[in-house]
Formats: sequence, structure tokens, C-alpha cells
Amino acid sequence: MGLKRMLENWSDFRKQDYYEDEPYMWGMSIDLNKCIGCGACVTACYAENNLPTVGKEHYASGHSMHWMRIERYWEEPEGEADIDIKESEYPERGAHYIPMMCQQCNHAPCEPVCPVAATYHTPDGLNAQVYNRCIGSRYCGNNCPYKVRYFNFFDFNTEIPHPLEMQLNPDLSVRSKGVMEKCTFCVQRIRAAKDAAEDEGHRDHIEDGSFQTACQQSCPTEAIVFGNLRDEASAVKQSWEAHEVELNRFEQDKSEDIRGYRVLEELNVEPCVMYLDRVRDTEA
Amino acid sequence: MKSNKSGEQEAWSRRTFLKIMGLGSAGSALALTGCGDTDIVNNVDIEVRKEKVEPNVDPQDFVRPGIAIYYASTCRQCPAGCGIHARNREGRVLKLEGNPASPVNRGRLCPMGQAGLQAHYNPDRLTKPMIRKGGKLTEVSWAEAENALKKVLGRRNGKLAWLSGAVSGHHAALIRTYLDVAGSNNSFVFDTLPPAVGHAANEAIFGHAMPKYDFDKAALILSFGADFLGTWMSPVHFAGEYGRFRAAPRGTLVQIEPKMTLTGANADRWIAIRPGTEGYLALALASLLVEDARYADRVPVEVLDSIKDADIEAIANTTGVSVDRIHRLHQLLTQRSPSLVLSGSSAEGAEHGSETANAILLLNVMLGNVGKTILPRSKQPFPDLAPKLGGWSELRAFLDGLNSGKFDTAVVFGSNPIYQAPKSLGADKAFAKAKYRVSFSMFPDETTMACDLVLPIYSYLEEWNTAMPAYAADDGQLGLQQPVMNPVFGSDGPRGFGDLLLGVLTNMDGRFKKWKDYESYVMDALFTMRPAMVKPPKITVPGQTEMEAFRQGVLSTGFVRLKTASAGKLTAKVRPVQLPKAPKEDGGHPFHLVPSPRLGLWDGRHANLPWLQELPDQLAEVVWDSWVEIHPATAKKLGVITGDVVSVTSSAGSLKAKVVVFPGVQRDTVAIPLGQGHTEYGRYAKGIGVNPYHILEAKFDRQTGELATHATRVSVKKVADRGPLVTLANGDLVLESNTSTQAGREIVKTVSAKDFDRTESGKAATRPANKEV
Amino acid sequence: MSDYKMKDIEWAKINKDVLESLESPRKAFWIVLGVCAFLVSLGVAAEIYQYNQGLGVALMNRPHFWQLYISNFVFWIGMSHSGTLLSAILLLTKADWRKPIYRFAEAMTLFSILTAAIFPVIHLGRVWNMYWVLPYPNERTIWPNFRSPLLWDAAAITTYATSSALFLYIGMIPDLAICRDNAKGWRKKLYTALSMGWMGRATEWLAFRKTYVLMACFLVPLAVSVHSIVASDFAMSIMPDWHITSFPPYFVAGALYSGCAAIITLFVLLRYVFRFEAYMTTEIMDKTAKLTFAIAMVWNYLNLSEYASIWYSNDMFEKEVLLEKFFGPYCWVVWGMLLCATVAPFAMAFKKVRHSMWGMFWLSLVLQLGMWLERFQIVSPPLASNHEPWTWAVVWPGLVQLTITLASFGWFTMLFLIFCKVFPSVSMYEVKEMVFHRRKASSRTELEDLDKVKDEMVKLEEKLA
Amino acid sequence: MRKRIKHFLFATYEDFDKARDAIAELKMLDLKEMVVQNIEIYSPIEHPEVEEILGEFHQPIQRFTFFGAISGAIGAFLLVAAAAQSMFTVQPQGGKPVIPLPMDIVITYEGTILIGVLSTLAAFFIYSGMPRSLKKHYNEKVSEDQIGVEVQVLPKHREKVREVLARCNASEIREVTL
Repeated sequence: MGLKRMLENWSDFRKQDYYEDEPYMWGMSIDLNKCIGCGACVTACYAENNLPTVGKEHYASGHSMHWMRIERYWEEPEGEADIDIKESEYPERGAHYIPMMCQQCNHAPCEPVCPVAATYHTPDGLNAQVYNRCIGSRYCGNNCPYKVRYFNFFDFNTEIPHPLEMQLNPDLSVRSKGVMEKCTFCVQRIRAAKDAAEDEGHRDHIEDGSFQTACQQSCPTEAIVFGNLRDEASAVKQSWEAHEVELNRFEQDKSEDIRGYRVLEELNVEPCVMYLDRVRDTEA
Repeated sequence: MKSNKSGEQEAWSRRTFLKIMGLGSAGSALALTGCGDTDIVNNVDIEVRKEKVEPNVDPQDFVRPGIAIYYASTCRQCPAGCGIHARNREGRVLKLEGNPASPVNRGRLCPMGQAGLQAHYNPDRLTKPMIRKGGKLTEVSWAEAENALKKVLGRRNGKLAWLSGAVSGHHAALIRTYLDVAGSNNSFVFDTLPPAVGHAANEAIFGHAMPKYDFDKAALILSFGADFLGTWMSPVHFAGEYGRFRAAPRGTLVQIEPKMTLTGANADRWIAIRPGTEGYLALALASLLVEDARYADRVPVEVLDSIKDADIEAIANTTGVSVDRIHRLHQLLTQRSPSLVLSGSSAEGAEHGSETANAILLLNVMLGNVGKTILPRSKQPFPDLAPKLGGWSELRAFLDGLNSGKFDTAVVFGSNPIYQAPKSLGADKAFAKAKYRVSFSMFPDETTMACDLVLPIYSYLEEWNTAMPAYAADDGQLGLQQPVMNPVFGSDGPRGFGDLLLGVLTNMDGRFKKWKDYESYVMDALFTMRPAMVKPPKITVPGQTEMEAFRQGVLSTGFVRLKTASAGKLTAKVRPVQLPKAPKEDGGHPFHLVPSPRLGLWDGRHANLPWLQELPDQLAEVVWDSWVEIHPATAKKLGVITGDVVSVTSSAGSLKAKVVVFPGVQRDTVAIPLGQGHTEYGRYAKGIGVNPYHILEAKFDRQTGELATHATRVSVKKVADRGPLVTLANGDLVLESNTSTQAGREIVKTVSAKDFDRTESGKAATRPANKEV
Repeated sequence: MSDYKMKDIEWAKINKDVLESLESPRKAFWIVLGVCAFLVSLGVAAEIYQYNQGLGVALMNRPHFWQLYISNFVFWIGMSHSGTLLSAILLLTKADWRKPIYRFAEAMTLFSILTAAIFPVIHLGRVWNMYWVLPYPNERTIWPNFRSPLLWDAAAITTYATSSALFLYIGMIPDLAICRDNAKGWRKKLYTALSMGWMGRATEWLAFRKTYVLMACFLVPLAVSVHSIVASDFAMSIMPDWHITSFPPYFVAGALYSGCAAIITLFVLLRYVFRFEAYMTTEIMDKTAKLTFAIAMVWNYLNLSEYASIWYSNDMFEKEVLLEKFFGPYCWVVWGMLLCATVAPFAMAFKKVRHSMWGMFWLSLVLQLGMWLERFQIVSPPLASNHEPWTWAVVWPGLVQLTITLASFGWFTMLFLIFCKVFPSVSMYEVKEMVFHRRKASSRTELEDLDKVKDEMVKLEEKLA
Repeated sequence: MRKRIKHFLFATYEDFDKARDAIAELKMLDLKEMVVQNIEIYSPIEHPEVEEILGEFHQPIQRFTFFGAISGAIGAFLLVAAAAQSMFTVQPQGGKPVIPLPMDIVITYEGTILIGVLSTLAAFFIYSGMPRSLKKHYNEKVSEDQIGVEVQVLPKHREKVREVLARCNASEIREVTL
């Protein structure tokens, strides 16, 4: 039976992008011109996704569980057309903030290395993590170039003091020790939206903006745009197009001053999160 | 009230009644009707740690298993008063989201707002009333506590002093009503962060404490320490404004402050300045500007006289900002118009804070920003409901009263002076002098634990209320609060502050029986207010009473808009700049101390929320701790590296914390974040870090009497070698270099604003078009 | 040369000597065994603690998802290589000096695999679900993911462990028969069962020889594949300084290197503890040392060429890690490795060193330390400075990891000593063969010089085969 | 069926040459009188020359090895390829094809070796006649340093064969009837 299926669908199973014809491919666009690094998205993610707080000790040993982090760099990148910044003793151009979470790579390096296939690619382009299947080999964590996979080094969720546990979101599970977890693009919200769309009779189309991820929803400057990259009308698709970033490339064919880029794109992992350059007024 | 002594049945005069409801001096005619009693709160019992399977066939009201219901309410985590939608499932509130209809936050919510859930579900919440017996606070029954409450507060007492945190809406009205009934006029409001000095300066110049700012129109924002993205008045609102300000054509932000704030981190140009000298820089700019007649014409002569011919070089020396930079700033101000000049807490936190604010705001007048980016306010229809943000001067009055024996009973609600106030103010000693101390509090904070009667109260997610935003995006907005779930700790647990106070009032005056609880009081008031509202809800479903329809309408919106008279033209009244001579250096205490608040722990009130403790500081990236920020050059001179423990000593005290070598702080300045150093306040806050306010010297702004928060001088000495410092970037590689270099990775790329404006003008796609749920 | 006296040993004496080793070792045996047992119990306690608390107590973190458990795994797998691989290669090339030492070398292989196999178990976050990596049919048709190098590891190690255990066992059957014939009590029963009725019949011998050679043919490529697959755990990843093309041969060379060093260590240890002076001669040590030296040079070449190619490629990420390795916080590990594994083996260029038993013992320990450090520097420094500068962190292994590492050495030595106590650690029948052939050769060509004897033997053996 | 009674003579020699002589003589005897039914040599070490003495042994172990290895390869490849697509739903990963050939090579390789080794081992047991129990007349000296020669004879030839064996300096001769 398995053999028959294999032989019948051989060419299908041998092709690289198996989900080419699916109606959904979730993607994001984050405008670093607007991101102020406040951390609203981070806290929203804690609230939405049942992330445990680990406390000072565990945080110190690097066991924190924030799926989303805001990185803050000081250094001005090289080749910046800028003035008198080098000799200044202060970071006069402010900080460099970038929210970093799972980039939902289409060619995710974390996926093929899992010994039990606990992480795989869903038809709507998500890099899914099946908590129940995970045995905690942590290979995926090593192989993630963005280091956005978070491992439950302890049973954090059993230690939540009453009544804080009443806040836990029943739409998704809490994770036990020994399990890898990561940003899901709020898959529970995606599923709910899909179900709703299906109830309304359009299986292949969710109206753009009919739901948001928790981080996008809380972002005070609306720096985060999320949606379906296969939907030509979606804001995220338009943003990708406007900034000339194509999904299946490892080097974009565009001029440098068009702002779209993907972090570590050259590794050819095809991340689904596009960032827009931070902007500074060089005349100020 | 005082005139009505003739018995229960006697009706209040209409005027008095409106006053009680917080609707005094309302211009419009209001009709009085009874109140409805539709219970919109779901009635699900929450059995602790037990799963309850709900049959889908017969669900309880407003509960459909598996389906989330959203209740509109108002966030009370800071005075900004954002509208929220609380997501409720099976009787538990799970998530707070911004209310898209609210003009304050437009559907967005900051970390503190998100973390409101953890205040609500906090394991350290007080659940039982406590009475001090034999020197120790002991848990007692509600009956006993209510008796005690009746005894203490249920009588007329002119020596009663009431201290509350920033209040607005019907809490403010009810407190005022109570104090009227109790015959006390000792009402004080103290909140740490609202910029009282700035408000006073605004009031003086623009005629309103908080005129409306139009960021979108501004081509340039020059901010003297106004951390509008972080801790200034209404962070979510201003961040939203900032987002629009940054869209092409992109506005430019220049931030001038001694310690980089979140706003500074996002500035196009961040300029470090010695604390307390911002006024001189403003003066220098003004003096350069008035060389041009266009700007000089906008101010009266006596003001001109006070500013012209400033010595730019001397000012450059004083401020630490180079002459070149001052000229560049001047150029920028002349090139980009309209602009917006803001003054914030680091500029105002000096002994000459008011003068500084005056000098800064004067720039707006000169640049012609008034009426363009600074817009007038219309008159508030119900001043009793207006936000009262208070300040240090009120706290000082409260403490003075206690010290002098003028007050014998102290009531504290929503404020924590023993933690907040500098040791030099002697808050704990003054507080100890009161004969009897009562606290309405959710948490065992420092002040509460020093009281004799402690009454645990509802969280803002359990209680009915109204609130007015500290910075109103639209005039006349009144946020509504409703319980978004049944009380977490059940009927034996905490009680509503409004209910408790109304109970006391009912005992004092039988006519208050009219309202069986605070809910009916609030609803009655709102219903009464109906004619003053913009488009009050109408009956939509046949069979509905008007009250029901109204109630449903306003509660599902989460706020109401009151009719306001259209705002008049804004005319600025400028005063001459009178800055004192530049201060001398202090050899013994060579450094300026900046106590820096941040979006997260705020002034320390959120230190007990683990989400916020674990949210890294936006700049230093430290979690769960206090630290001292020192500039790299200074650190080199002092021989300290990140992680070393230093003692920071002022004339008022000393504290120890670990060093973070931090480039975003002025060289002669050390900054210590606010928020930690609690000695009480539950498991997540107690014993962590230090509170820099505790070592502030008792210096005050000369005009307003506000505490000069940035005027303290300190010395810094290394006391111990490097220990681990917990940061988001948890590694030694990062700490040792402390640059957090991108190592050539181009993780954050940057383009110039010129390129941005060229490539992105008119690109619709950059604007998200999200429809709200 | 002492070696050529070996022909004078009576066969009966061989039996007696070896069988005696099963009965009366030196006191040192019991002391070492006791220490090992203690270490193992410490390790068990550490693991129980880790199991109950969660992996966090091992102080790994993000980005250091892997640390000592994996480097130990690589170390022990590496150590396993020399035994079977050398035994098989030397068998196929008919180097008869292999005969007195191959048995314990193969045992070493088996036990280092058994030690190595513990580490993936300890390393897993949810050990209790470990069986999910097995491809067993189930009603949900959920299979393991064969794309993962970890699965290749599992397959390779299963094959390797099975094959080397069988290789060891098959080669031991004639000796088990000898034991059976001389034993009493429980040992008699054990050996009777294990020798399966071996009587030394011609049928058995011929089938035995054929099987043994065929298995050796499989084992050589298998051993090479196993360690190159372990190398793919790293080489197949995307991490800078893991993703290196030369890793598979580099790992194989390193494996042989540390394995040879381990053979030398155990050689001296057994020689002393079981009084095998007559069999484990200086001459054999000399040859083993020369072989080790040669392999050390291969490893060095591959190691240095890896550095060179990274430098030459000028890849930003990899170069960064390389510099960080040499000058970053982990630099003493790398320099220590270079000292122990690159510089120290040159001591073996001296005959004096090669012929000093205890000298070689300590040297071999130094080499092994070097190789252990090598495994640590493969795993940790690249994680410390990965693609994402924001996550750069230096983490040193915690107490739990160190205890379990120490326990693994105890566990290995304990298993090995117990094996030597129960099974003949020198192959009696093969030593007899060696004695037989040498005696025959020397009786024929009494007057010829030693080189000719050797040539003769080679020819003879070729003819025999 | 009536059990056939077998008679054996079991002689031990001090070295292989003596045993070889004894067998040569037995063979001479055999040619003339047809007395020897079966000869088996027992030795403590391997003597590859026995095939010259006793004739070729039919032991095609390598065939087992070959076919074992082939089936191992096919089996492993099928397992991997089938497992990749027989998840309850196909699980593409990392942008790679569902059945990625390069990765299967490794598993196929290991499968080849594993099954190859196991079938070789099975062949060993088949052709060596093991496992079995010890013969009654097995002399433990054989495992030490003696060479044993086992001859199956008809009872009537017993004495003659015994004489031959003894003539070649047998250190001990045992007679066994089964």
C-alpha cells in the first residue's frame, strides 16, 4: 500500500516544493523604521502563547522562553553613508532594534534534522513544531541560524503559582520539560480564522486582516504586518512586492536603497519574514 | 451635602446629586432616571485547578465553551487609560487586547497593559482584610474589617487625610464625595511619573496642562528628555503617533537628554547633555533663533531681552553639547517646519525645572508651532471626572500634615509613598505618626504593610468604574471599566473599592442607599450623563428598555464620548526666561544621578508582574535586577567593567548595584533604573535590586515644589568584582565587549531618510490595512 | 628480540597463563574496579537528578543546546574505532603481531560503543520517548525521520555495535571452548553455552576462518562509515565550523588516533594487571606506537588543512568562529588540544619512548586528553559564536555534565575489567597459531636471518590462505 | 526406524604431522579395504591443509553474504523511502523532496552491512554445524595442544583401524559406540 503510493506519486515525492499550489503561505513584514523596541510584542506573545516566566536564576543560565526577542545593537553597520558618527563617544544614531522570532523558513534547516519528524512544514508554509512528538534531541535548535528555538529545560509550567495559571490560553497546550518550542505565527489564531472561513464557505481564502498575530496586534506603531503571501491583495504581499523581495531567492535582485531584506538570506533558508531597513536622517 | 441633614427621605438637590455623581458643573441639562440591573457579567464559577466540562446544550449566560467573548474595558496599568478588549473564555480572562475603537491606543497595547492580567491573577494579591493587632497585621473576617472601617472612616473627621494615586472618573468623584461627607478637605494625589512641572509650565503658557500634540504634522520633533515612546503620559498613543510621524515624508526626531530613553534610542540624533542644563541649551537655541526677525517677532520684547545674546560657548561648556552641534540644531530648527519642541522629566527634574520647561516651550512659540503642531483643548464638560495626576508637592503636603499632627488618620489608595519617596522626605516616619492608617490595596506593598487596616480590593478587571485618559487623544473621552470576569478569589476575597466606600457612605448618609452597589452608582451616573454624550446608544432590539440598550451600547464600546465645545484658538502666554547661573561642579559627588523609569516596571508598581520583570530593559537588556549605567569612558576612569558592584553615594544615602557599561549615558552622569528595590510587594518584587529614589536629595523645583528628581549628585566607588548580570543577551561574549556588535552580519540594515523618502513616498503597501476583529 | 622467543612458549602454558588471568589478577584490579564502580554510582545519581529536574541542571542552554554529552559521544564512538578497524585491517593484511592484542582491542570497541550509546540517551530531553527513533510499524504509520543525521547515527551505531559484538564473539569461540574445557562451576555452564559445542573440528575451523575474514571485510568499511556519519551530525548542519566538508575523514582519523591511544593505555594496564608480559611484548608496543604516530600525523594534516581552508575561504561566519577558537574564551581548550594531540605524539619518534611501557602509558593518556579536548572544541566554540551575534554566549559544562563524563570513564573501565575477568583477553588459539607458525618457520631456516624468517612467514601464510 | 549404531575411534596426537601421517595411512587402508566411513580432524588451531588431506569442504558462506548484503540494501532503501511518505500525511521538510535520494544512501549502506554480517553469521552456523552439544568422546586435550583424529568405522574393522592409529604414535585412543 505504501509502496504502491510511493511508485504512483514518485515524481511528486521527488519534487522540491511540495506545497507549491497551496492557497496559503503565511508571511510577515516588519518595518524597522517604525519598530521602537518597546517590547509590547514580546509580552503579548507571553500572554497569547502560554510562555512561562523562568525567573532570574534560570534566565541567567540562558533558559528563558521568550519566543520573540528584541535584539538591540549599538554598532553602526559599515559603509553607512553617515556623518561624524565614528568619532562620537555616544551612540548618536540611537539603537538598532530588531524583533527576532521564528522566521518560518521555507527551506528550514531545523526540519530535516529532527530524528522523529517532530518539526515539519505545514501546507500553509508554517514551520510546525509537534510538541507531543518531540523527544528533545535539540538538533533543530543548533541548526537554526536565528537561534529562535526555545527548549524547555525544566517543567516551568508546573511551577506557576495559583491563580496565575488561570491565565493560560486553552487554545494551545503548555509544554513539558524536554520539549522544543518556538514561535508559531499564532497558529491557533490561523486555525480559528481558517475554520471561520470554511464555515462561511470559502475554504481557500481568508480575508486579509481578518485576524492578527498577537505581536502584530499589540505593536503600538503598527510595524508588524502579517498575512498570506499567496494572496495578491494582502498587505503583506504588497509590502513584499513593493520592497522587491521574493521568497525563493537567496540574493535579491534589487537596488540597495529599496528597503526590503531578510536576515541571513544568504544561507538560502528562504525565511518568510521580511524586514524593512531602519531609517535615520543623516542630515539631523 | 452639608446642608442636607434633615433625614433619609429628603431628596438631594439636583445640583448636589450631580456633584455626587461626578457630574458637577455640567453645562447640559440632564434627566434623572432609575437604573437597570441587567447583569452582563458571566456567572461561571471558577473552581480552582479543576477542569469543568461545560455541556454545550445548556451553557450559562455569556459562556459558550470553546468560544471566546470579548469585554470592552479600560486599562488602568498607567494613567494613560487605553481602551482594552478582554478575551474571556469559560469564565476566565485570558488576554488583553487593545480596543481598536479607542482613540487613545487604536487597538494597540503596551507591555504593561498586556501584563495587567498578571496583576489580576497575581498570586501575591491580598485576599483577606487585615488589621494590625499587637503590632502585627493579622488576617480578619470581612465583618470585623467592615466594622473597623465604619469606625475609622464612617464619621466626620476633619483630620482625615486621603492620599491616592493618579485617579480620574468616578473613583475621583466618589472619593471627593466621601471627603465632603466626612468633612475633610485633605485630599492628595501622588503619582511618580506624570510630569507635574511640565504640566504647570504648559498650563502657564498654553492654558492647559496637556495641549494636543499633532506629531503627524511635525517635520521635526526636538525633545528635551520627553520619553513619549516610553514613560511620558500615554506611551501607546504617542507610539502610534510616532509611527505615522515616521511614514514618508518622514519626520525627524532629535532627542536631548542625559540618559538615553526608549525615545532617545529611536532618535535620528541623540544628544547627551549634562542633567539640569537643558534650559541653557534651549536658551542658546532661542538666542540664535531671535537673530532672525521671523522668530523674534513672535515673542514680546521683555521675553526677547531675556534671551538674546546668550553666550553660546559658555553654554556649550555647561551643557557638554558642542558649539558646532548647537549651531547645527539651530539650523535644523530653521529648516524643518513645522516642528514640535517637547520638554520631559529629565529637563524638568531640576531645581530650576519650571524655568527650564518655560525656556524649552518658548521655542515652540518662536518657531510658530503653536496652532500647527500644538493644538488647543476644548473645555472639559465634567471637571470632577478629569484625571488628577498629582505630584510630589501634594505628597509633601500630605507628609507635612502627618508630621505636624494636622492629620490623624491616613487613608492610602493606589499610591505607595513609603516605597517611592526619597528617604530624605521621611515618608515612613511621617506615616508612622498617624494615629490610624487605612489602605485600600490589591497588593502587600510597602505602604500597605505599614497600615493598621488593610482592605484588599478588586483589580481593574473585576470592578466597575470609569476613567479619563491622562492625555486625551480626543477631547471628552471617558473610558468605561467593567468586570471582565467574576472575582478571582470569589465572594470571600477582595471587594470593590467603590463598593467599600459606597458602603461607608451609606452608613453615614442613608440616602446613598439609592445605589445598592458601585455598579449601579456608575451606571446611574452614566445614564444620567446620556444627554451630554455624542450619539448615546439607542434601542435597537424591540422589547429592550432604554437603560438596557444604553448599557449594552456603552459597555460594548468600552468608552463614551462627551460633547465638548469646540476648542478656541490657542494663544501662548510667554514669560521671560529666568535661568539661574550655571551650577558649580561638586568635587565630592562628581556625578549626576538619573533615576530612569522605563516602559515595563514604570515607577515600580509593576515590579510584581513576572512578565515585566522578565521583559528586558529596552536599552541595557537587563532582567530581574537593578544596575548602574556608566559611560564607557567614565567606567575606564573608575576602573570598572560591566558586572562590577559599585556603591553610589549621595548626601542622602547610598546604594549598591552592578555596573552596566552603557554608551547611552552622559559622561558625568550615572543612571539607575526605577522599579526595583521593593522590601515588600510579593514574591516577584521583594528583595530585588535597589530604588534610586531612596538616595535622592531633598531638592525641589522652586516654582512648583515638585521633587527635583535629576538634581542629585553622587559619587561612585567600586566595591566588589564582577558578578553575573542577567541580560537578554546572556553571554559573556556580549558582556565583555558590551557593544552587541552585529559582527558584520547586517542583521539590522539602515538607509538614509533621503533614500527612504525617495523610494517610499506614496507607497500604500507600507501602511498596513488591518481590519480589526 | 623477545618476540621471537614467543615460539618457545608451550601451548599448555599459553592456556595456563591466560586462564590464570581469569582467576587471580593483581590487587590493582580490584582497586581500579572499586573506583570505577564508585564513579558509575556518582554518574547514576547525577542522571537521576537530571531526569527528575530537567535537562537544565546540566547547564546547557540556548545556543549551547549540545555540549559535553555530545562531545563525549563522539569521543567514545571514536575510541571504539581502533579496536575493530585495526583488528580487521591487520587480519586482512595478515600482520601477525595483531594476535596477542586484538581481543582486548575488540572488547574495547564494544565497550566504548556501549559507553557512547549512553550519551544520546542522557542527552535527550524526553528519554522516556526515545523508542520513537526506532522504525517500528505502528497503527498511525508514524515513522522516524530518516533525513536526520541522528537517525543515520542510530543506524550506523546499531550496525556497528551488532557487527563488532559478533566479530568479537565469533573470534572468541575457540577460546571459549578452551575455557569450557578447563572451567568448573558457573563458569563451566557459561562457557559451555557460549562456545556452542565448538570442538575444533576441521569443518568448524574452515567455516570459522571464512566467516571471520568475510566479517572483517564488512567491518573495515563499516567502521569508516560510522565515524564519517558521526561527522555528518556536524557536517550536515548549517552551523559555521560544523558545516565542513573535510569533517568525515577528519573524524575517522581522529577516531583511529584516540582509539590507538586507548589501545596503548589498556595494553599497559592489562599487561601489568594480568601479568601478560610474555605475550604483550615490547615489540608489539613498538609497532602499535608507530601506527599511532602515523595516524596522528594524518589527523594533524586534516586538522591543519581544515584551519587553512577556512582561512582561505574567507567565509565571514566560519572565520569568526576560527578566530574565536584560537583567541576567544575557549582558547585554552584549543591550545591544549594542539599541545596534547599535535605536539605530544612526536615523542613517539624516539625508540626509548616507544619501548618504555609506563612512558607510553602516560603518553597515551595525554593523547587521549588531547582528543577529548578536540571533541569539546568541535562542539562548543561554534555554538558560542554562531550566525546570530545576539545569542553569543560562553557556557562551561556544569557539575552534572562533568560527573556524568567522569562516570562514563568509570563505566567503560568497569565493563572492560569485568570482561577481562570473565573472558580471555588474549586470544589463546591465535597466539598458539603464531607460536606454531614461527616455530615451524624457525626450525626450517635455523641459520637464516630474521628478515628472511619474516618473508618466509608471509609467504607461508599467503599460501595457507 | 531402528537407530543405526555408530562406532567411532578417537585418537589424539601430539602434533599435526603425526596426525597427518595417521590419516595418510588410514586412507591407504581405506583404498584397499573400505573400512573408514568418515574421518574428522580436531585441532586447537586452524590447519588450512586439512582440505588437502580430507578433500574439499562444501561451505558457500560467501553466497549467503552476497545475497544478504543485496537484500539488506534493497530492504533498507525501501524502508527509508516508504517511511518518508507513509506518515499519516506526507511531511515535507526543509524544502527537500519527500524522498531524498542522497540521504537514503547512508541508511542503505548500513542496511547492506548489517544484513550482510547477519547472513554471514547464519551461514557460519549452518555450515559449521553449530550450535551443538559436545560429543561424548571429545577429548579436552584437543583444545590445549593435541590433534584429534576421529574415525567412524564398522565394528568389524575396529581393531585394524585402531592398530593404524596406534602405530602413528597416538597418545591416547578412545573407542565410542553411539
